[in-house]
Order: sequence, then structure tokens, then C-alpha cells
Amino acid sequence: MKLIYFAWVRERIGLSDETVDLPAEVKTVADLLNWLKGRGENYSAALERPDVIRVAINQEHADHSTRLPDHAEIALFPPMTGG
Amino acid sequence: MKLIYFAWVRERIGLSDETVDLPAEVKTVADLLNWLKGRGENYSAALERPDVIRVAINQEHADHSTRLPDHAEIALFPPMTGG
Amino acid sequence: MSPTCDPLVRVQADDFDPATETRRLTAGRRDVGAVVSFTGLCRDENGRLEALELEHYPGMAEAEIARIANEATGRWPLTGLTVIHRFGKIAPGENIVLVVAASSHRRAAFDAADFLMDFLKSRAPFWKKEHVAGSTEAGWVEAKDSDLEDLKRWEG
Amino acid sequence: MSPTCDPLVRVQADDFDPATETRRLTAGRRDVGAVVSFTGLCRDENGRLEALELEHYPGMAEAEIARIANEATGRWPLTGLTVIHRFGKIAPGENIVLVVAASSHRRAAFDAADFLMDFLKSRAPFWKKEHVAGSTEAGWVEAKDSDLEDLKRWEG
Repeated sequence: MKLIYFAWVRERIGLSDETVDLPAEVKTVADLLNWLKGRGENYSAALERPDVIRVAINQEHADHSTRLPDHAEIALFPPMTGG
Repeated sequence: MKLIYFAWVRERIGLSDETVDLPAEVKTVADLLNWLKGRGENYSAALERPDVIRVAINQEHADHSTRLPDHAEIALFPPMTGG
Repeated sequence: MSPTCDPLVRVQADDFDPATETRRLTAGRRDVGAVVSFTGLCRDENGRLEALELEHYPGMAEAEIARIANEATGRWPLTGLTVIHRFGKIAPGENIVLVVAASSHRRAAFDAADFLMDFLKSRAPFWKKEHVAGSTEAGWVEAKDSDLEDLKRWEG
Repeated sequence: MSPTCDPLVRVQADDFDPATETRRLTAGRRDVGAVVSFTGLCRDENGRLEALELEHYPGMAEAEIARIANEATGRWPLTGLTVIHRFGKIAPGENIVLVVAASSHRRAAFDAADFLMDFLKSRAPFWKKEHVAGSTEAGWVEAKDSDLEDLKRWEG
């Protein structure tokens, strides 16, 4: 799965993007956030409040309850501040 | 009293402006409209529906119930269609 | 607390340039976060309109627009406000009216421009006459009841 | 019944010219009665801001703005709609975002531009970072709860 990070999520994790193999039990966006948090201090700092993290699957906004597709570009980022 | 007319009020009366001596019993805008209607067919055609006529006294919008000042520029016109 | 500004009001036969008017409200400033500009154009009714003719009440037109503009600067924290209304013959596609509202805040700029247009429509002393292709008769445009409805949006 | 139009969406580092974009929606046409343009500028917070840095999600930024723009053209009878959003470093006084909505009708143009800005703010993937004079720390701008409140205006 391709993961891509923006703004302070990117800064705290210390990566712009990465490709990961997800365990079978990671089925939804919420599962993914929870699994990532366990990958190290940088991830837990970035995702300490999962409720504020916004997610896009293949460049479309998605809820935390959305099931992950088999292959996709999953983006994680803070609430947007454009405009 | 200086009277000034615009748009179809001007066209129907056939005058842009005129100065008139008002009888003492003409005290309000409504009195003025009523008095003007009796001055000829052109006036009665212009003012046949006094309720739609808008009035400005010294270049400020005024109600039909407003008392006329002694000396003023009274403008009569249809509802505005600018903008 | 609210930035005060002195509205610029012009009533003129000549065309105007929205870009120039916008620049006037933003050039050299760092406190403007939002500029909303409204341009009203002469629209052709089914290809039959040759021109609009706009009659106005000189003196009162400027005074009434200034009253509306000052009401807006009192209601919203604007950094700049410009209103230009043309009179005379105006062909389809040409500009009729311009409102430019600048503010630190987006909503103030939107609301002020919207308010100005609602009040201009039914309080500024202008009257439109339509010159129709192939006809010697020109007809006065009738005011719409919806114009008065629009004013109610700003009550209370 | 409603005039359909294909929105023009651009996400770019370069500045834009609101006048050019407005002309693109009106030139040679007789059916446009109203053009509302919104320009969002980089505003200086008390003289301490050196620049804003706008990060964006390439690809999704364009796609998401296009989705919002297409929603607007479905909701209002627009004759033209242009949305441009910049990314990269932007100094105080410079342009950030432009929405130009053209319609035969005034209210449609106002509402569409207003709607676009409300949705851009909280759905387009852009993030602002503030570079402050005399500091090496740059801070991310926090989203406001009021931004989500603004979306509710368009429900139902």
C-alpha cells in the first residue's frame, strides 16, 4: 500500500511517502491509523490524536470507517487550511 | 416648489421639471400627488397609480405621508431599476 | 475596532476598469485578506436588445449610493469600498455597475458587496430603458417584486 | 434549462491576474449579466509575517477543486466559472486564491463564488505554514471550527 503524508503529519513522521505491506487484520482506515501508531515514536507523535487526521484514498476524501482497497494511494494529513 | 420628474413619469407629464405655487391645503406628499393629478390629462396619466410613484425630497427618499417643507426640490419617479 | 474606510462613489457615463479599481484597494497594503468584486453587465435578452439607456437623477444618485456605502462600512469591517454606476446608452456586453469590497475577512467582503447590490437595485435613482432591434419603441424596464424581497435579507 | 459551463481549474505556483480571468468569462458574450470575483490575499498578521508557505497535494488538489466547481455548476446556472489556487511561498499582499463566477443572474454568481470559497477552505488539500520575521520556527496555521460551520450554510 502506498502511503503519503502532508504538512505536520509529514514533518512528524519524517517521510513524504512510503510503501508498506499491511497485515491482514488492518481492514479500515481506522485500523491503518492504529497500526501506524505502533511503528515508532515518530508515528505515534504524528497520529497521537487520530480523530483530527484526515484521509484520502486515491485522492478522494474518506471516512475513518472506510474499508481499505487492495491497492491504493492512501494520504494522511491535518485539517486543510487553504483558500 | 421645484418639481422634477424622471423616466416614464417625465415622459407622460412631458416635462423634466417645473416650479409651481402650491395651494395651502397641499401639505403632504400624498396631497401633492393628488393635486398634480388634477392638472391635466398628462398628469393624470403619469400619476394614475399614485401608490407606485416614488418621491424624493431634496434628494432623499420620502414616504407619501411626509409633510412638504416650504422650499424644496421634490422629485417624482417610478420604482428604480438600476444596479 | 473595525477598520474604517471612506467609500469611493462614482456616477459616470464612461466605462470603468474593474482591475484598476481593485488595485486601488490593495496596492501597497498588507492588511487586505479578501476582495470581492461584483460587475453587472448589460445582458442581451434573446438577441433582440440593441442597447440599454440608463437615466439617473444627478446629485441624488451619488448621494444615495454614498448613503448605502456608508451604511455598509458601518456594518462590516472593510478596508476599502468602491461603487461605480454608469448612466447613458450601454450596449450588450458592456459594464453597468461595479462594487468592490475589501476586508481582512472573507465574509465581510462578500456580505458588503452583496448588500450594496441589493440596495443599489431598489434605492439608487436609476431607470433602465430597453432599445430593441428593429423597433422605434423603447420600453422602460419594470422593477421586480423580488428586488424588495432581497432587501429583507438584511433586516434585524 | 440551466446554462452549463465547464469550470476552469488551475493549481499553480505562479501569480494570476484576476482581470485576465474575468475577461475570459465575458469577452465576446452577451449573455453574462453578473460576474462575482473573489480574490484571497496573503494578509500580514501585525507586521510579523514574512511569508506564507502553501503545501498542497498535487493531483488531488486539482481533482478536489474540480469536484467542488462541478457541484457549483450543477447547483447554479453559471455561464462560466474559474478557480485558481496557488502553492509555494507567498508574501504578504500577494494573491493566494481566485474564484470568478459568471451568470445571467446576480444571485447565482454571488452564491456560487461564496460556496466555492467555503468548500475550498475545508476540502481542498492545501496547508498553510507561517514564516515569521526574526524566527527560524515556522508554524502550521490551524483550521478553524468556523470553517466547518460555513459548510452548513449550504445544506438542505
